[in-house]
Amino acid sequence: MLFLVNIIVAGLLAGLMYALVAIGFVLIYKASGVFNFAQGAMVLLSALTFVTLNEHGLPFWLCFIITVGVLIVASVLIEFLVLRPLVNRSPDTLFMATLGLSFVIEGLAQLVLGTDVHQLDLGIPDVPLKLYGLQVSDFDLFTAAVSILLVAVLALLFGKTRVGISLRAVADNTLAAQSIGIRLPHIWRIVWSVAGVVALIAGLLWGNRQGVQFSLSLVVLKAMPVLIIGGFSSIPGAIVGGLIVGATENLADIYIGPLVHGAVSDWFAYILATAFLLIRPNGLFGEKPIQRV
Amino acid sequence: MSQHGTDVLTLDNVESVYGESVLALQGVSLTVPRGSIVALLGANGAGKSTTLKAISNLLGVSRGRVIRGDISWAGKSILGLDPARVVRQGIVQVLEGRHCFAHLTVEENLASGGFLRRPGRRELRRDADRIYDWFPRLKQKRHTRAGLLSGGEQQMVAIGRALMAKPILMLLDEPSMGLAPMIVEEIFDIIQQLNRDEGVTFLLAEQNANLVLHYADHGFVLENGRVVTSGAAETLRQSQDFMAYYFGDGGQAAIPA
Amino acid sequence: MSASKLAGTAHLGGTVSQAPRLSGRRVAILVALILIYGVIPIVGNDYWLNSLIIPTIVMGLAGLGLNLLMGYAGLISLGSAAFMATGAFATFNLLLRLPILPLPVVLILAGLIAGLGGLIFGLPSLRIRGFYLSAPTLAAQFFLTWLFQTYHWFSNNSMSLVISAPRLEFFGYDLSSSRGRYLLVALTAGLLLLLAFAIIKSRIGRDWMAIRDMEVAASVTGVPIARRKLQAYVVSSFFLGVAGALWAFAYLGTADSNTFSLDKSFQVLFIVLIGGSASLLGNFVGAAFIVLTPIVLDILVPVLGLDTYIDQGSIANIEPIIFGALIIFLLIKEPDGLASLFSRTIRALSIWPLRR
Amino acid sequence: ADHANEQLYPLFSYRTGPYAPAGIPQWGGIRDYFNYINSHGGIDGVKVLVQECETAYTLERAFECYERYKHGYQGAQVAALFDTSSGFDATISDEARADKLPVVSVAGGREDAVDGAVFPYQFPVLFDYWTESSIVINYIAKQLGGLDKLKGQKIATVYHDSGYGRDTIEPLAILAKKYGFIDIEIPVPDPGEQQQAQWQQIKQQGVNWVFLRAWGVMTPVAIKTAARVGFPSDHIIGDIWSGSEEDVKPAGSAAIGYKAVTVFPSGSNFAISQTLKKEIIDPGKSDLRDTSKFGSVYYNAGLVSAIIYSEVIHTGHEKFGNRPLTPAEGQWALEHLNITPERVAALGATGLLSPLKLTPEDHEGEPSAKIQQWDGHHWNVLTGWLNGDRALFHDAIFAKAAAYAKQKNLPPRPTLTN
Amino acid sequence: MVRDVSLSFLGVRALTSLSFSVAQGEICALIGPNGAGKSSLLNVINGVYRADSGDILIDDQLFSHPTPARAAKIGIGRTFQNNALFRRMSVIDNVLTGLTRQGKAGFLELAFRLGRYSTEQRIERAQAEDILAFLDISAHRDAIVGQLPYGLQKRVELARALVALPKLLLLDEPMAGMNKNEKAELSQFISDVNRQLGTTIVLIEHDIGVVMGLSHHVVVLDYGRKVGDGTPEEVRRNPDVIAAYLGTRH
Ligand SMILES: Nc1ncnc2c1ncn2[C@@H]1O[C@H](COP(=O)(O)OP(=O)(O)OP(=O)(O)O)[C@@H](O)[C@H]1O
Ligand SMILES: Nc1ncnc2c1ncn2[C@@H]1O[C@H](COP(=O)(O)OP(=O)(O)OP(=O)(O)O)[C@@H](O)[C@H]1O
Ligand SMILES: [Mg+2]
Ligand SMILES: [Mg+2]
Repeated sequence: MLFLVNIIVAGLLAGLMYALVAIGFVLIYKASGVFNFAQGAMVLLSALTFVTLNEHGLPFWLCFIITVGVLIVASVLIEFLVLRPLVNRSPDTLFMATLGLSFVIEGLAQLVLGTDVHQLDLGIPDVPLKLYGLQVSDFDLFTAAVSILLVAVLALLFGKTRVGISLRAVADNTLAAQSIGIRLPHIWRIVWSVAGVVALIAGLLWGNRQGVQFSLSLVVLKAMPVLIIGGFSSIPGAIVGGLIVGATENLADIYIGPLVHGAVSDWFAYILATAFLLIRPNGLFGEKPIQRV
Repeated sequence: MSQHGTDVLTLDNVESVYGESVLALQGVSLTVPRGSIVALLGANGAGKSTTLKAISNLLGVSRGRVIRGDISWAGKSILGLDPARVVRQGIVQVLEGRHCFAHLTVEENLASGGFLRRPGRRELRRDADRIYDWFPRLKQKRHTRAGLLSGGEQQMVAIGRALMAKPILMLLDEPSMGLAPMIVEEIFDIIQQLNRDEGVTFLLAEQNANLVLHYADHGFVLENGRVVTSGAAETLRQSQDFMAYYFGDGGQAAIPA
Repeated sequence: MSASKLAGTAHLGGTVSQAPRLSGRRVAILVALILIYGVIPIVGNDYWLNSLIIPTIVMGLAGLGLNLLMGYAGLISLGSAAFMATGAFATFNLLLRLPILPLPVVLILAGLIAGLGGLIFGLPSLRIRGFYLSAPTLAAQFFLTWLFQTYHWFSNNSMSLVISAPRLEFFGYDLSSSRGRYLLVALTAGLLLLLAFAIIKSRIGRDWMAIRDMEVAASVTGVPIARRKLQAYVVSSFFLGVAGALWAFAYLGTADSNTFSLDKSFQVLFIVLIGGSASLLGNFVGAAFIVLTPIVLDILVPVLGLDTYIDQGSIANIEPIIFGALIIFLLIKEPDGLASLFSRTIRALSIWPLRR
Repeated sequence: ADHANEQLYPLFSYRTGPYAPAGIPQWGGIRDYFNYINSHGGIDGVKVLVQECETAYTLERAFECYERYKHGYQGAQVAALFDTSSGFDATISDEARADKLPVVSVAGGREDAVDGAVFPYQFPVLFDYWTESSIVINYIAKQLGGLDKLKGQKIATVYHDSGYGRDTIEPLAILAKKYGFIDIEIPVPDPGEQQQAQWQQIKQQGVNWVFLRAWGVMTPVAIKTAARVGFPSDHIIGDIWSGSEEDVKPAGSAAIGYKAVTVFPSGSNFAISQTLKKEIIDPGKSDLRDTSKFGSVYYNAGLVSAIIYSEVIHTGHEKFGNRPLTPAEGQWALEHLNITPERVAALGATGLLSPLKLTPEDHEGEPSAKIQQWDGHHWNVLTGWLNGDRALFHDAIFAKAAAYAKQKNLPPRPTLTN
Repeated sequence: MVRDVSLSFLGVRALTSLSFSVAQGEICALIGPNGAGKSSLLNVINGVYRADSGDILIDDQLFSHPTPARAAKIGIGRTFQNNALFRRMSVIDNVLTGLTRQGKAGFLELAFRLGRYSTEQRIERAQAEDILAFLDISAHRDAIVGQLPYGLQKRVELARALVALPKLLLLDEPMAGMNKNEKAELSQFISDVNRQLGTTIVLIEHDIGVVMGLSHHVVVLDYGRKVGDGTPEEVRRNPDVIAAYLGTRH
């Protein structure tokens, strides 16, 4: 019984880690209706920058600030070189552009910062506290707190505020948004920068777990089903989706895996996500598309 | 006509293309004096919408662009200016065909129109109330998402949203489309009122020639991307030939009575 | 279907149907046919055929498969490679277990089996729309490749789970030389291209595009939505399945489920978007871009003598940067994909001799 | 044909992507060694031309590289192709057979290819995963105090869920049957960034030892997760691809005490390493951008490949004369390769390279490996060269080769005279 | 034809117990202020919306569980207020899509150009060309609809609805964005269709002049209820209608 509880708890905690990556996607989706494939590359870029600076002996906070600076510069460049020339193009095209972007970012990150594997130690103990036999560590609690804080802050920032409304307006109808003077470049720079910071946070926490290396950019694949279940446009949805995916995936690996001679978590989350969509075609919290005739 | 100083908006021999091949405007020149109401007339495909979008620089969306000529506003060229910049200069367009933010509520739609001026909460509310006064129908629907509204209601939202920006020059593309006669009247009353009381300038593309010439000071008639006739509204209205040729049998009977 | 029929109906990309045109186009097509089936097999050497031309054609065919689904019917798929894998594994097992079947029959059957897979994973599309469709298609991607990897029956219990081409012959004619494989690939692609033309020019293609452009209006107009969507999945997966079989056996010679990983699905997607969505020949142009760009970049470096200035590691990382930047550049400059660039060029060329 | 007097070594590298950290030091080792050899006039006077071809660890690009270099490069011939990913040698098997080009995979090829009669052109030299299983089990037995102590022990294999990872399922089943330990198989899906469930299961089942067959990011995550659930790191024995510096460093202090099998022991105290340090590294002629990688597991893996190629060429020279070898001559040389302990010593590679003797029938040589342990900064070798119980698997492996020959309808190879 | 239909969205009533009938072969105009429920009513009739209660009768037969597909099958054609064209397709392809449900040829026949393919293809083309000529848009046959001016798009949409010769044609503001001349032309055309083909037409239009000239029968909605029903003349004099819709000035 305790074992089962532990598996579920571990899954939930893992799910929060997925959610951290997923939130970055949600932000950009909300602002442009685009699935940003480059988010994984952003996670890699930010963690690599941070670690490299840290290895040069800079203090933690300074590394953080400089990395955020780098991400903001990157956002400005992306807006100027990629998004602006592609304004008003179909989401497919933009999705494609983000794929191209991910090549560029990954290449650049490796070119400048190297392909080495780095250790990243945030100094938070990752040893279980053994609370009532539960396998929960300080690090887990920290992750959970960060995720919840992040969701709260972002929900406030992008909720009913001016930025929030402008953001959704842009995603809804760029032409109309332009016609009333919303500055698309401005909005995009803000959103990409915030998404960059989210990527940094995700990168640090994941990097602490698995080391900072290229594979960080692959966590995207884990974020996909989370996003789908939560709904592409909902920040709280990312958290709920993360929890669902994390918990069920672990259970599936342990209880279904042995029946089929293999690890099932590769595909399990996607089948689950499909099942969810059959019931709620726009995810748990996603916005319904509106099309009146 | 082009007396210096009073001119606010001038288009000088503007040519524009879509997708590098369709020549939609072939040298359009026109002038919109400050404080006037100017009508842009013409059959389907004449280039009315293209002209308006060229001014607000929203052609890029449909892969069109201005290839020749100049557009200036208060003496300065606004050609190729970022659309948001154009709006900042006080030029706001209501697009043809009800472009609302479908997922935003009516209230949010209206609010978004006002953002540009960075008003306080209070002011925003007051401005919104003014719109609700003009279009009571919207007040009932203020928390409904705009995408679910009826066609006419959406048109009201689009116009209301543009009004929230308190433009100096308003470009209206077929404002009466899909609106009930009563509301059409209301809209033209608003236009007249804003023009008279606040000096707002209007450039209207409109199919209902009789109606618009009733309110306008001046009219330009487009055909195949060229200005073929222009003149004082009154003169155009009197010209039976012109009315009959472009807009059917013409005459006063066109306004339902 | 004869070549002359193709000449009458073919057009390059775009959705505009054009009336039969000046004979310049027919001449162009004839020249292309001679080139593809006559000249290339004779002059192409092993390297060109094996590593450049064959993969380009096969990936073009895969792009074609996805384009029918995505470009025409507007249904997004990130799982194309799964159906390619299905085709490859089906071909392998059919050839192995039913030795009496001739190769063309096997390829068709394998395509149909992939089509069946498409049908199953396409069912959710009746309820799910837009980018959310990535869920079932990714499920297909991960589930099917997992299936082929986990159950060793699919790879006939081979070590390392690799399947390899059992026999490539066509009525006694051995196709395993690079020339033979080229002809197999080029012929298959040619026939399937004709089929695709016929489909998209018919009511089916129109209905697909109608669904893509506006589903509600399509249903009001009387388009049988569910049936057409599923047909799109089946047809698309059929093409992908055949492409997968060719990829495995006419190109690589062997395959395992890693050959058809998510990366391959993305490549196919690239091809569609770079080549031009809703364009048939564009897929082959897109495939050429995807297949050749990395190689060209790799070959160019020593040719330009860059390797004396930059170390190998940097070169390896500069390549994806250039590749990514090229993609973005193309998206900005050629919104309709390379196909439109291509057809413009062709048009320019075909009127050029008449001009003077 | 301006390189006609040189011997080609086509290097199918991957310097970008998730596996680049494992690749780059290897390419450094290879290039540095040939650089050193060439600066001394080459192998018996024949210089080695290294041509690099980036594969990004994808099959298609490796395949294109193969096509590009199989007939040599500007006159330089290739005597044997050293492949750099285990997927590739399976893919290229038929092609290489048709092209009569020998393909060498150092410590990572398909087991059944040891049968030279069925696979004349494939050389999975030095090591295989079946033997590895046996070495690991033997080592555990030694820790316990004898093979008989294995009975009832719970030994879990945590493996990367792929063809590579599953390779040990069969031999472990055979071993478990023989020694009576309980064989628990736990798959981890690629890439393996999340293993909490698997390790909790291990803890819950009271597993005594873990054999970790990971790849890439899966290794550090496994080590860290083991520490989280409180599984002792010195009871985990990693596979040869889970035993490099890159694998343990990200795991930080959790990795102290962790052990791994190695065919390429790390260190820079081997005689050859010292020479290289003096002649290549210190003068700044190394291919390594980061020379701290010198002497790492992967760097030494590169060295081992380069040394073997040089010895193949050298062997060929003895029969065919001191000139570049053709693929056919390369095959002959491979099948007659004999790197004796004395020769290893002469090469300055004692302790780095185990002696290697190949024959037309046996394309692997006696597989052997060492066990090493991580102390937080370095790998320390705990044992000498260990040999597994190869005889135990002989029949099973050769039966596989025979089955392959049957499926492919391969004619039996004419008996080799020599 | 419409009996006791009610419709609500999240508690907001769009239609309240609405009943009226349209005789076979007549042109019935629906008018009313914006948001009165006119478009919603059309949506209920052809199954885009599901009514909360009430029935639709077609030819005195209960049209149960309407869905867009079934509506299309029994011969209800429709145009939309916000153009609902297939924007990336050519004009002719849009119109041909209107014929899609007529086709009998199966998938294989179409894919391999066998059997009924060529006859059907020929007939379809001819029908589509006829309708294009009829509506005077033949010149734009191969243009991409999304690039046409608004007014022409409306005509294409009408052509698509008409090409299959529906029994009942629902037109939602077909003349919005046209000038007087064009409206007159289209009115003529609609009345021709009605007279020559006997098509029953329900039409939403805000131009009272057009409504007067064209329709046999006018139904007025306000807030989802019927506030007027009768001949054009009756309706126009109805004080409720004037207050709610036409405005006092007229
Ligand atoms: N996106 C586009 N791509 C190509 N051509 C276009 C596009 N939009 C408009 N055009 C062409 O430009 C010309 C002018 O169109 P415009 O929309 O300005 O006409 P309009 O006067 O506003 O007509 P309407 O009264 O129907 O709105 C037309 O010939 C039209 O075909
Ligand atoms: N899907 C929906 N969800 C919510 N409300 C809806 C929906 N469809 C229609 N409504 C509401 O029902 C009312 C009637 O809308 P409808 O579109 O039928 O009006 P209409 O009479 O066609 O008006 P107009 O003349 O402006 O087109 C509107 O207030 C609208 O907001
Ligand atoms: Mg217009
Ligand atoms: Mg309506």
